[in-house]
Amino acid sequence: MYSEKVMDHFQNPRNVGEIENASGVGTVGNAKCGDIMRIYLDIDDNGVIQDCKFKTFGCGAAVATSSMATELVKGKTVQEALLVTNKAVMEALDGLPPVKVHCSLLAEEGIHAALWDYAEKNGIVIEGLKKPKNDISEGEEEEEY
Amino acid sequence: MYSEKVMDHFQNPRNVGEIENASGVGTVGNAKCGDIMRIYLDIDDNGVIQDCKFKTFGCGAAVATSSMATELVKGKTVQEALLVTNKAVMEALDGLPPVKVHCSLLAEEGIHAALWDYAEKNGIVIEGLKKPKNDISEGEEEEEY
Amino acid sequence: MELIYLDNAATTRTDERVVEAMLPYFTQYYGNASTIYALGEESRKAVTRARDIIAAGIGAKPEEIYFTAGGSESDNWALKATAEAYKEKGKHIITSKIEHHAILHTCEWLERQGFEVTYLDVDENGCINPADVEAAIRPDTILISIMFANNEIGTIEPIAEIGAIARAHGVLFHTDAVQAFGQEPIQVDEMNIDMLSSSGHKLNGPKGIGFLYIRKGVKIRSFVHGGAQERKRRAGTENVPGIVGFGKAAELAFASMEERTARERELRDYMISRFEKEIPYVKINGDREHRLANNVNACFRFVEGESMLIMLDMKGICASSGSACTSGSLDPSHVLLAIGLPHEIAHGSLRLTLGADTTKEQIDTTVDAIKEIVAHLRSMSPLYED
Amino acid sequence: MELIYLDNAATTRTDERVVEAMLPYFTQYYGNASTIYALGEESRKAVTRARDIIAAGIGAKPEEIYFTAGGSESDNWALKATAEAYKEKGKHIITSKIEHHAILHTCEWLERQGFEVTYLDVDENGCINPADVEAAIRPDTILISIMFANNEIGTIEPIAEIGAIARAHGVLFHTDAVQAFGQEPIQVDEMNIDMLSSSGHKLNGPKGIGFLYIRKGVKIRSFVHGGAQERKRRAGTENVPGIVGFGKAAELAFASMEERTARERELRDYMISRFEKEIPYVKINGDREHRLANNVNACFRFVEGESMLIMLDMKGICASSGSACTSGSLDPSHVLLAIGLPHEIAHGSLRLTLGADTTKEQIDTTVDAIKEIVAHLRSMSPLYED
Ligand SMILES: Cc1ncc(COP(=O)(O)O)c(C=O)c1O
Ligand SMILES: Cc1ncc(COP(=O)(O)O)c(C=O)c1O
Ligand code: FES
Ligand code: FES
Repeated sequence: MYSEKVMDHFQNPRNVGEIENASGVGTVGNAKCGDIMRIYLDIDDNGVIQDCKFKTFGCGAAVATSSMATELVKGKTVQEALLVTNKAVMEALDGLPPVKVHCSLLAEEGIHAALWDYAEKNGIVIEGLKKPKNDISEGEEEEEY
Repeated sequence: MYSEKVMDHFQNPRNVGEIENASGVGTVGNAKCGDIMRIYLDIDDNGVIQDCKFKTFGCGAAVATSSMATELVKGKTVQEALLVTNKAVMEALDGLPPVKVHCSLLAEEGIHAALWDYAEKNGIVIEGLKKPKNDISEGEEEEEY
Repeated sequence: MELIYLDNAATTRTDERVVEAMLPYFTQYYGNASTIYALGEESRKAVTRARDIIAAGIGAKPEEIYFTAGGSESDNWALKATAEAYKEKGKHIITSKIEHHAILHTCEWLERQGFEVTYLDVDENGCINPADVEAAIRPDTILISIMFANNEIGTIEPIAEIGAIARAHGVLFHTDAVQAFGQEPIQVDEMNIDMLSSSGHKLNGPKGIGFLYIRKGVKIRSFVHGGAQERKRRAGTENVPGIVGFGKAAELAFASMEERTARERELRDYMISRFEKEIPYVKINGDREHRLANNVNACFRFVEGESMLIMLDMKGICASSGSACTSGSLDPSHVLLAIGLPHEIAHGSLRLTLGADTTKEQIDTTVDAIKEIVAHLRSMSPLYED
Repeated sequence: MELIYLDNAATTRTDERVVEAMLPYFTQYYGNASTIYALGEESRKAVTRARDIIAAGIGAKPEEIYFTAGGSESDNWALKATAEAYKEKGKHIITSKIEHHAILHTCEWLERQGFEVTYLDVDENGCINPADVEAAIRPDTILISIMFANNEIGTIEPIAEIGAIARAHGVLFHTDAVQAFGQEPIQVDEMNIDMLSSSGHKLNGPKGIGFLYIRKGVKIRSFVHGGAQERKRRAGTENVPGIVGFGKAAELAFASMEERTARERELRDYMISRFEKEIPYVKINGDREHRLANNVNACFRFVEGESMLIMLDMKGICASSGSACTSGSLDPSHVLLAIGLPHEIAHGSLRLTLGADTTKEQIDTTVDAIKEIVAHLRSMSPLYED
């Protein structure tokens, strides 16, 4: 059900781990599916993301999107990192099954949460960054059948 | 679905035909299934059934029970013929499938109708013989499902 | 004794190629299609393939095809779920008097639940008049269900016209295409069909598998509730071998349709013409032009259907009858009564439905046998005087 | 790579002998079982044989067995038809929180139709307390539906006790025995079971076939309306190959039950003991004594089920999980939540269900693999700190 790219990033996840004294740390979860992702960012004085690591408790897609998202933001500026949307992550992974789209949101929100933490710690405002939700499942609705 | 005996009487029906100037003729039908049976009796002065013939428009069971019923009443007295019930006919045929039980009623009623005709023609009363119904399906009911 | 199988409307022989296609899914790729591992993926892919073939065959999208256990379930589902989902809009349903019992008995059930059903009359050939459909539409009409082709007398209904009327009035349109799928060209968009029922075993596929096409946008409720299979709309572990077999059968049926039905049509008309020429008191039932390529239905007066069937069977010929005696119930075919036949004539009906393998020799053998049987049975019929 | 199939609760490999038994009914004896000719008689006889085998296996009469398309249909039928037939008596139904979705979603549907459903709690092992059942009975209770054995955690419920209570109170008792049929001894009379659901593919039979046992005397309505099949109670052309295969599978399952389950039980307990000895933070779910012989269910804290499944699959091991990520919906297993597990622990569950062919070597390979996988996933889990 997963693409080869997803399976590759699941089997050999890039950037697993923690960053001590990270510039920003973000933890997000989806209360409904129960998955949790933590993103660590090391951001230099020019606002460039020097390193990025993650820990994830979640499904295959959650692991793969964490891995891909961390790859995508590395070397980018904070502003550029904001453009790493869940769609971008999914595209980079050659797509996800429909039921797994929400997992990629976890990655996007994880990055945002870490950036938000970084901004708060440094007293700055990142243009276009909204306060991330702790629980990305809010607002989802099941249809009747 | 039919026993060998039924198949035999269906394939080689005994006593098919008509009797001219019969002592009694009875025609009965089942309005629901649409089948019709006509029985001819030739009864001698001692009240013994010398000959019996039938014509049937009906299913395999109707033909076989007609055939068997005519066989069974031949040589019997009128009183004995009354004992040729549909159960007796079925037994003689080694049974009928449950949905086909009503067909054997047609044979029983056919004999009764011919006997009734005989009695009326001769102004006599046959003990135990009730006026036969023209339509044996009366009173049947379908259950809800 | 060679078997002459002329009851293809009842069920068909499963094609060897269909069985071949199914076999691996019993013992090799036996995984549950809803699982995540590679074994399950094989099942899922096979199901997707079958769905794609079937969807393409009627111009539908794959996600509009929902597999069921057969035509009866599809019919039940279409009617009951529509009734449930649209009851706020209204409680009136239009159907015809010649539908299969899977439709009629479901309608009767819906009547017991407070719905109102109009059963349209048909003409003496079993044709439904589209104008009658239009005239029956009321503001509270939520569904029109008219069969694509009749299973007894073979009449093909004016589905495109009825579809256009339904669409114009904003009423959903379901068609029971159990006899037509794979036998007649069907295009759900052109014909404005919103739901369509089909059953695998009618086209040399396996028994116990069917589908319901449901147009995207139709509010649909589940009929079988439970697991998340079939986009959460039809619960139950996917019958993978059945689905695969149905897909294969559909593929074969679509590929051969034109040629096969042309052959059948010729044999059908040959059989009918021999009946009419050689047997007195015969009546051909069903429309002579708008007719399934493989259907012959005839009444032989003064004789009864079951007796004919048994005698044909003794000669190795399989056929069916609308006679009361052959149905579980005692009533003769409601279809034959609906086209105006009196009880005793309906009673002497024979249905002969050809298949891809039927030969001219078989038709000749069958007609000869019927001639003989009819003569014999007439000689013992109290209704017949010559 | 050898495939290690440990998902026999999801579905099973169809036994070769079952396929063998089915094959003639596709291409040789393909007749419709409701027809009158000899070809149909072959089908009818085969159906009768299968029905006899199945009935004998649970101490029922053959005419109390109604074939369906599977466990889900049987469950839907039992509940919806009872509700319809007995709604005059009352509108209250008792079931449990750990039933299969085929029961639970049907109950939710019934609630939308105005019925009231009591969902009984279970203890931490998934056991239902018969006293709770009795306490829940009201004057308007028409049905108790409690599964024979749970499909996720393997707990076997006190069916005989519940049956006795139901009988004493004059309430109908249905049990979903999809996991238990052929695996545990069942006697409908002794256990006072009025209705029972089963599905062929859970016991090395084919997919898409099941049955509902309905005790004589129970007022039963049809669920699938239409033709007169199954004593007019379940319409649809009989799935003869499916029924034959189910009959054969039941025959084999009954003949091997004692020996087979003894073997499975031993392997099961061996696997559990290795888990408990060798992997930290493991929790075995389900009752340790009243448990299906082939079910192992364990939670490995700090890791998530789907990830485990994918890694197991890469090693050729098929298993399943109650993780949200593997179900169509996002909610983790309702069964694991009902036995009191918090979300994140339920999330790391694995279900391993053995079959007749499972070997000790396979169990060892699997446990070794799980040890490795759990360690790896824990190392990348934000929840795990060692
Ligand atoms: C306990 C239980 N009930 C019902 C079902 C449904 O059976 P099926 O999927 O064959 O319809 C299953 C299996 O999926 C089950 O394990
Ligand atoms: C027109 C029509 N509808 C529905 C059905 C029911 O299909 P099944 O018996 O496969 O459920 C049939 C055949 O029996 C049919 O001919
Ligand atoms: S006499 Fe009518 S069905 Fe047999
Ligand atoms: S992250 Fe929850 S299902 Fe993928």
